Amino acid sequence: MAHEEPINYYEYLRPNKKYPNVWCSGCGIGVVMGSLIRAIDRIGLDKNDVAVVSGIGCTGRMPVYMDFNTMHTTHGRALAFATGLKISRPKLHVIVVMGDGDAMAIGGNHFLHACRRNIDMTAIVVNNWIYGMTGGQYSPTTPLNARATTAPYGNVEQAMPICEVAAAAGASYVARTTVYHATEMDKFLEAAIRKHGFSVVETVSYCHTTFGRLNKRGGVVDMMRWLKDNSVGQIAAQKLDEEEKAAKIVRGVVCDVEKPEYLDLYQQVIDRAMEAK
Amino acid sequence: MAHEEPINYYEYLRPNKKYPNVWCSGCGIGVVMGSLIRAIDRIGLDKNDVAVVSGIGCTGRMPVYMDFNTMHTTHGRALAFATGLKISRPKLHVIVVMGDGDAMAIGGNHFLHACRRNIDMTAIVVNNWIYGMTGGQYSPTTPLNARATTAPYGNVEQAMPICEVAAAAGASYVARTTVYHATEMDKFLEAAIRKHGFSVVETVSYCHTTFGRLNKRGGVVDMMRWLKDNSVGQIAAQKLDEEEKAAKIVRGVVCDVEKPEYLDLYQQVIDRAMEAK
Amino acid sequence: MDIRFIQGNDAIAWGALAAGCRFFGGYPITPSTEVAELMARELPRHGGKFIQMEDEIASLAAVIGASVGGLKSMTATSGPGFSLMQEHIGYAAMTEVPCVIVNVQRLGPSTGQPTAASQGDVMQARWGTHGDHPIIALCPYTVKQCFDLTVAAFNMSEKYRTPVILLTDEVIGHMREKFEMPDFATVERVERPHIPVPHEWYRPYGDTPSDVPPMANFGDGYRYHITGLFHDDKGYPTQRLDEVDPWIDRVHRKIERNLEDILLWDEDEVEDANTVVVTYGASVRSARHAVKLARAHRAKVGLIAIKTIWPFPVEAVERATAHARRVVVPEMNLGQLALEVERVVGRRKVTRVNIANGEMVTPQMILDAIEGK
Amino acid sequence: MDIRFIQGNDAIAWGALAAGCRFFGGYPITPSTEVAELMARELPRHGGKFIQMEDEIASLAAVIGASVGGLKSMTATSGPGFSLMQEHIGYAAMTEVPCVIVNVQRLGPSTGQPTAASQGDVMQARWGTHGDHPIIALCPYTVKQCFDLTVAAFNMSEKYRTPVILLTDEVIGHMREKFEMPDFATVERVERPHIPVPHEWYRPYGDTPSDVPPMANFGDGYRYHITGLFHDDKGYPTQRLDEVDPWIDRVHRKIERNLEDILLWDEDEVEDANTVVVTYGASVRSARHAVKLARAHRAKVGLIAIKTIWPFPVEAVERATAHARRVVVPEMNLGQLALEVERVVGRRKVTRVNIANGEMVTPQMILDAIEGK
Amino acid sequence: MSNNKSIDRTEIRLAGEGGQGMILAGIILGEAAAIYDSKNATQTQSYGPEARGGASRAEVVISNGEIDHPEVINADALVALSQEACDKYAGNVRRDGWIIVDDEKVGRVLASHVKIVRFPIMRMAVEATGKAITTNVVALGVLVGLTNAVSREAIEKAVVKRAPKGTEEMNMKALAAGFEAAQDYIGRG
Amino acid sequence: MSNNKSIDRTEIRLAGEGGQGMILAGIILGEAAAIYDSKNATQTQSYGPEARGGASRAEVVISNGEIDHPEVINADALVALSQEACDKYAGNVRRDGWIIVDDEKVGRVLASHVKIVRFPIMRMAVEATGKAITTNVVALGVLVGLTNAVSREAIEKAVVKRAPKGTEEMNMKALAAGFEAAQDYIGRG
Amino acid sequence: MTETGSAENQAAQPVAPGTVSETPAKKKGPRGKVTVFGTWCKGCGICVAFCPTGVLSLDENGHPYVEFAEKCSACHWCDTHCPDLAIIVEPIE
Amino acid sequence: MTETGSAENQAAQPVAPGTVSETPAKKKGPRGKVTVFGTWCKGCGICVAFCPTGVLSLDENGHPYVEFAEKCSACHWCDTHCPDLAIIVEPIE
Ligand SMILES: Cc1ncc(C[n+]2csc(CCOP(=O)(O)OP(=O)(O)O)c2C)c(N)n1
Ligand SMILES: Cc1ncc(C[n+]2csc(CCOP(=O)(O)OP(=O)(O)O)c2C)c(N)n1
Ligand code: SF4
Ligand code: SF4
Ligand code: SF4
Ligand code: SF4
Repeated sequence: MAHEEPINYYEYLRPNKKYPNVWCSGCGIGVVMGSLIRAIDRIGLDKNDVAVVSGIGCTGRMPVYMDFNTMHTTHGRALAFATGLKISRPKLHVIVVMGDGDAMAIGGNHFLHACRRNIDMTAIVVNNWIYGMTGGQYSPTTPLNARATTAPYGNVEQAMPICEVAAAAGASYVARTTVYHATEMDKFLEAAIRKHGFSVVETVSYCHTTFGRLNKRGGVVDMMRWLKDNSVGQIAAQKLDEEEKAAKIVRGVVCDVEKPEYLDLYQQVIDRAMEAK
Repeated sequence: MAHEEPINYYEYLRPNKKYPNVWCSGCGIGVVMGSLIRAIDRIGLDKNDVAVVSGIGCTGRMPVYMDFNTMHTTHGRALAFATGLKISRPKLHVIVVMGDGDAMAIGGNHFLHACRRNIDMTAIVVNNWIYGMTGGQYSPTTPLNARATTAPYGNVEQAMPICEVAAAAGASYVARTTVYHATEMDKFLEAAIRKHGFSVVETVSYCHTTFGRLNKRGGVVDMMRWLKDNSVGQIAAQKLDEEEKAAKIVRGVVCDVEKPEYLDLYQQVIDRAMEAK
Repeated sequence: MDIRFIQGNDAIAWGALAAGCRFFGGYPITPSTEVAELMARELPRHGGKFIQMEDEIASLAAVIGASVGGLKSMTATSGPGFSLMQEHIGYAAMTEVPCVIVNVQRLGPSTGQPTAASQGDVMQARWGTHGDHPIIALCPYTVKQCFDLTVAAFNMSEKYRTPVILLTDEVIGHMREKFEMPDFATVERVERPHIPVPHEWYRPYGDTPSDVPPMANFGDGYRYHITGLFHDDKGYPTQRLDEVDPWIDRVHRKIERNLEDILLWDEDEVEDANTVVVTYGASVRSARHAVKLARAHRAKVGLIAIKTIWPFPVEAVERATAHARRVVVPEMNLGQLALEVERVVGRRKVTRVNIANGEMVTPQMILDAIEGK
Repeated sequence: MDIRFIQGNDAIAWGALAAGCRFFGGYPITPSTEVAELMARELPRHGGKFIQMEDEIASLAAVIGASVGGLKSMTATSGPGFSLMQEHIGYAAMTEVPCVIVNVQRLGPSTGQPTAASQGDVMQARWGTHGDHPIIALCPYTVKQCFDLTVAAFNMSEKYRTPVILLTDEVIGHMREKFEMPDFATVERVERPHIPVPHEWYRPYGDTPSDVPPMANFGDGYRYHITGLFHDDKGYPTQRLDEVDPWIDRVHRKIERNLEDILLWDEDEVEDANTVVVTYGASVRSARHAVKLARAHRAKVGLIAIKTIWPFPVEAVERATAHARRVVVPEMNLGQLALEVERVVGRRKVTRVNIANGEMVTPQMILDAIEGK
Repeated sequence: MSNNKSIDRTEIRLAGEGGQGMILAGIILGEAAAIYDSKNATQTQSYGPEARGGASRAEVVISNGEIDHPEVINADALVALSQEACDKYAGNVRRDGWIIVDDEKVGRVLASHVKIVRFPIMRMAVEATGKAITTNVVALGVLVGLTNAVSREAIEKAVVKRAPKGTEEMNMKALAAGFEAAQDYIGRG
Repeated sequence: MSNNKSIDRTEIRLAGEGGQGMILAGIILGEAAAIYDSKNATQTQSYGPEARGGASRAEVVISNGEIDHPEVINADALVALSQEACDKYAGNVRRDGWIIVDDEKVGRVLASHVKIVRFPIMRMAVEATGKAITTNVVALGVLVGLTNAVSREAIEKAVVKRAPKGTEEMNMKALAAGFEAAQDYIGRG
Repeated sequence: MTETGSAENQAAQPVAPGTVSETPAKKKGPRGKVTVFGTWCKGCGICVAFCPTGVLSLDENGHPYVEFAEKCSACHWCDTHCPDLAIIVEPIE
Repeated sequence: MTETGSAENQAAQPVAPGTVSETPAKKKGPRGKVTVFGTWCKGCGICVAFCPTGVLSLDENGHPYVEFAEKCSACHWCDTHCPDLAIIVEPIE
């Protein structure tokens, strides 16, 4: 999908921040940042009305570059901070970016409860199957048998299906794509931010510096190509048998439902309280 | 289902512990304890090979009465303690009992990861829709609009579907029943303990002292009856439309699959490590 | 006159409302639950919001987030929950986000005895999180002080952009006393200052003459960055020593130079005292009873009732005990604030009076210590 | 002779293996990660098991659980993770389950500076969890000590049924030194004692002459109860003062009566010293350098290098500084152990030397303090 | 020495089992003193594991001056509605103090030098109001009637204020029953 | 005074950017001294945000005696492979110490009273082995060749031991190239 | 919950079975013998409310007793549901 | 990650566009004008590897430059995927 007019990224980047960004050359996290900026630009949000909150990890470094209200919190807890922020300032569009470790290891519970409460925010999980920032330990999404510095003989833990858990826990909108599919990502992020309710976008990425090196997956270009070759859309996925499907990243919208949003419901509390006064 | 010969509960109860138990008269937690004892008795486990681990809450008081290896841990973390215990002593049958707050509020993350790792343990969640021990605050399973001391105008948070989340996160066996259906519970608990993998049994109970009082649900007998009248088996549930179904507790086995168990997989690590030595 | 007979926990909640608290994020735990329950009922009536989070870690996170969004925010907990909040107390100190954390102390360690009283978290309130950081902790000993010090906690928190801990205990939290509810309009409140510069000029962590840069709320047009990493005056991460050192200096200085405003304590008859009792919280009650009895027997005994326990009022204690031969420190723990007192007045002068089983120190125990028994 | 050039973190892992550690549960965090990584590689080769848990809370929980199951167990972390472990440190103390917690200190507060060194968690190691509890914390200043004190940590942990904290710092953790790997068979290990009574007679928290009741492992036929509530000698919850008080007394006594075994420190030339430097961890390195230089200039300077920082070696410090006019306490923080030193030797004698920006104290800073500059 | 009467204070302990309303009785007594008698009062309590619990106890201290130590040091009066409560606290009543027990619940009273008063308090409640839950209010009537810890007017106001809507009258009946019994006792004395 | 030579120590700082292998070079140097020369050595390091990072630095202290302070106080030699590293540390080299820079990376050297040695170190590595990753080993060759901080035998053994299997020869070539350049320089001097 | 002090002093083995059903020898008689342990039973009443054949009744103190022993069909509803393990049904051969 | 000290000193606005494609006026010419910002680009090479028409190449230092400007179809693959926002495609009318 071609852009109407080229987006001026610099309008969304902090003029007084040091550049280039902190990530390893070619890291997919930057692709997600670009996509997020495009999605916000397309919706046309006022920068003052956008808050980007992150946890700790390579992904967690994303907000600092963007000229919004930005908060780099603690490892795993971004959604809990964001929940307070959103409740306190409902007019803010709160977007939370997290790594897979951040969101699903230490942060798994806040993730569950944000989904359940269905509060109007968007969570972006950059899933690179490993802890990048700390140098390549296995994460809850590391594939079985993959190597990591703490899995020198191959990982024996099952991978967490981020989107499926989000949907089960009650998120309103859940979608998955990869950094190779950046325009699809633009679309999903736009839909997620527009969604009135809690939305989750899993953006499958890669960490060539740790996962790539430890698993002999080659460099940036190889890993990008792997994402292209090993992911399928939902329609294509339907044609695969279970085993084939399990080997692929299935891209697409996992769920998109209408349900009451937390702050809307809380308004009832306020109304009842005022009555009871 | 009638018993062949009456089970001798006292064989499984601690002879030097104070009695009667700590729970309010008629509390459903005691029903679950009885069922657990029957299940263990039926399987015929050696008491020395059984460990019962709990968190904090009224439910958390269960292990102390039972003559096994018992551990009353911290609020929400029982599964994490149990994981270490199981790995350290694989021959132990580790059974973890938790309240809904314990398991799904503060303990939600450990629950997720125990399911994902598929470690051979059994989790029993006594879901009474509220925090009993601390006097009736809302929990992640409190129904929408129900009253709690911290929801004086009615609860506005969506309830967490315990079994569905467990299944999505990767548990091998997941089932739900109620304390009214004690013999069904015996069966599910037996199957869960026998399962080689992580199993979850949600036992829907009631807390007449807090939830019952705050929501004018009557006493023990009324709440017991409510469970009878408002739950359906899975076959009956299929005949209901979505709305009707949503209003019912659907009892039955939510999932029962075969997948590699954590400690079995870890054996591969040991094998590879020995090779690499 | 609105006279009530209420417990300390309720007075804390009312004090918070009076101070302008409009967000409460918490997780229930005995013996602090009443604070949350009253807030759940009253906040929506006062235009505020209450949420029960999934645990205490999330509770303090939400409180910090809500404060960043512009609402004065609070949580309340007890021992186990307070331990879980430690990481975020450090985050609030690092990011200089105002918030109030109530700890109604119960008997520890661990689950301990949930319904029993204690003063076992005094040192934890100062040192519970990793790394050096400034903190303020206030400790009421009456129901009225529960109200007043909660207001003070919010005000100091805003004035100095720092987390403030209201460290009370099960005795005070559940004790009912006569309390005159003030008209909230008469309660002095510190509000977040207006930011006098446009967005481009705003420095969230700037080096201002007061050492407390004004805080902007998210959504008000000052798009800035908040991080728990060491940061420069714009809030961006830095490893430069010439940016790290000034930050460390400033955040400690902002407290130290305002000790006169921050330190609160009461003195009873210390002028001529050769024995001074130094204590805080519920133990003040026992101590004052003992001191009155001793004075009735013409013993020259004085009392310092510390209300700001952190920072510790070094000078006040030093001054009041300068002529004392004996300093008695009763606590419902095995000796925590006594360590500070010993440091200040010298170990040899101090007689500790401790109980750590959930009961109050009795006046008799203190009397015995005063009399050197 | 197996001579290696390894970093402190590696020596900790090897020390653990040598001490018989067979379970590691952890969550990665800079600058402690190498401990976990080495354990992940070596444990399965040594018949042990490694697991990466979902967070630090779960890590220490798993470690305690594994210890209850009979494996010597350890975790390793740094500031933020250490803050999260506080609740369970208290649980281990309350339930008297042996375990070792490594904290490789980095610069805080909060996320701070993950790769920078610090000694900012010294007070937290003592007071980070709620309620009064006994604790042992050891602090190495060489790579060899990383090994030896890890062994000591495990041994003390088993001997006294208590969590032991190995409190090191980024400098020592990442510093490489020459290290002679001992034959593990020669390493002294304390094993869990055999239980001399049958199940019915076993009292997991009994009042034994040693004050340390023997611990049974789950699965060995001693079916007992473990709880974080106050408990009687059978492990059952109790609120009876006649059961609570003895427990509190015993768990503190079991440490206090064994100070001779627990307290470790080194002394350099304190006999004639009129100035004594008291320090620990990485700062010992700077201090010893400074002391040698000062001695070369004929200054009468001594050094106490504390290895057991908690319990604090009060008597050793008292004795060594009895004749000193000045006591210099260098630390990579804003003054933490200095508080204890001040309490022991008197505030006026103490000169603090502090740096809290991630750098080491320099020998020059200490020299200046020695010389009263 | 610690409860030395150089300090003006009246100390009352109400003890029983959870569900008997002893804590609420303590609050009502405190409110009577603090709000309606314009004195000072403190009320403290102790109860079982986290939420509710069996043995429960309320302590009320009343004074014209400031109240420092808020707990009972040496009770002026003890109301004990269970044997356990009586056993535990009877020894802590001052010389010439009162021990009021439900004599259908409490057998032995291990105390001397005190005034021991036995009434079938729960039965009186059931007789007066038909409801056992008014036991605590009957006990308050007996207590105040005997000790004058607060004025009758004050305790009446306090009971009415705390009574759930519609139960005011019933509660006043219970209180009156207590007072009557007390007056009988004094008359007898 | 603090680096006073009353204490025997040789202090070497290796600084550059992440990926140039300066930390590994420090470890190899330390191993050479500690294991193969049987001296004492310490190696410390500093690097960027959590995992890896840009500016990276290793410090090695070598001594016949005990080494207390493990960091460089006043370097005997600095190897700087980036301008930033050179700017930051050049001022901290002792009188008559060495500053060794890659002269294709480093322009100005802000230091006096020191011996400044410029070689195209990375280019030498590529020329000697075809691989830029051996730059750090070339640098070690130059450093040891000039300063004799450790024996040649020791550094050779240490390099071989750390070299990934199959690259031993390549690394020895790189080391030799460094030594040669150093000898040339000394010859020239 | 009722962790009463008095309860603390009781032994685990339930003492003094309150009420035991007689075991008449009628052919069309009871299939089970129901025993209620008085010291453990808290009188919640669910056994009484849900016994399908109405064997149990509550006495004036709110405690269950076996009123119609002969009706017991040994369905075990009561002893699988008693939260206090205070009731036991033994089959009658 | 490469949070280098030197990078810290650079301004946010990317300076000195390294290589700009010429915009020839051929009718069947390029649809987009590609600009690579030299100071932001880290040379990861994905733009070069995945450009469907092969507009970009790597120079000897491993940095991309526009070799065949006329081939640009303005598909925007490169600028939607550059992790450093270091490349921009402007449509040519
Ligand atoms: C409480 C706490 N524990 C651990 C860490 C260390 N830590 C920092 S980032 C990280 C994980 C990074 O992985 P992920 O979240 O997947 O993000 P990525 O770096 O891969 O983007 C960890 C464990 C921390 N900062 N805080
Ligand atoms: C860290 C911590 N937070 C809070 C508490 C207080 N607490 C004790 S039990 C409980 C919840 C009980 O509810 P649930 O888990 O549903 O169990 P139930 O009592 O209903 O069986 C809470 C919040 C605690 N003990 N520890
Ligand atoms: S370490 Fe991995 S996740 Fe982090 S910036 Fe580098 S490539 Fe990206
Ligand atoms: S409070 Fe509720 S959950 Fe707890 S024992 Fe009573 S009825 Fe059961
Ligand atoms: S169910 Fe059990 S506790 Fe309840 S009344 Fe029957 S015997 Fe008693
Ligand atoms: S994708 Fe971006 S960073 Fe990578 S080579 Fe192309 S312009 Fe440079």
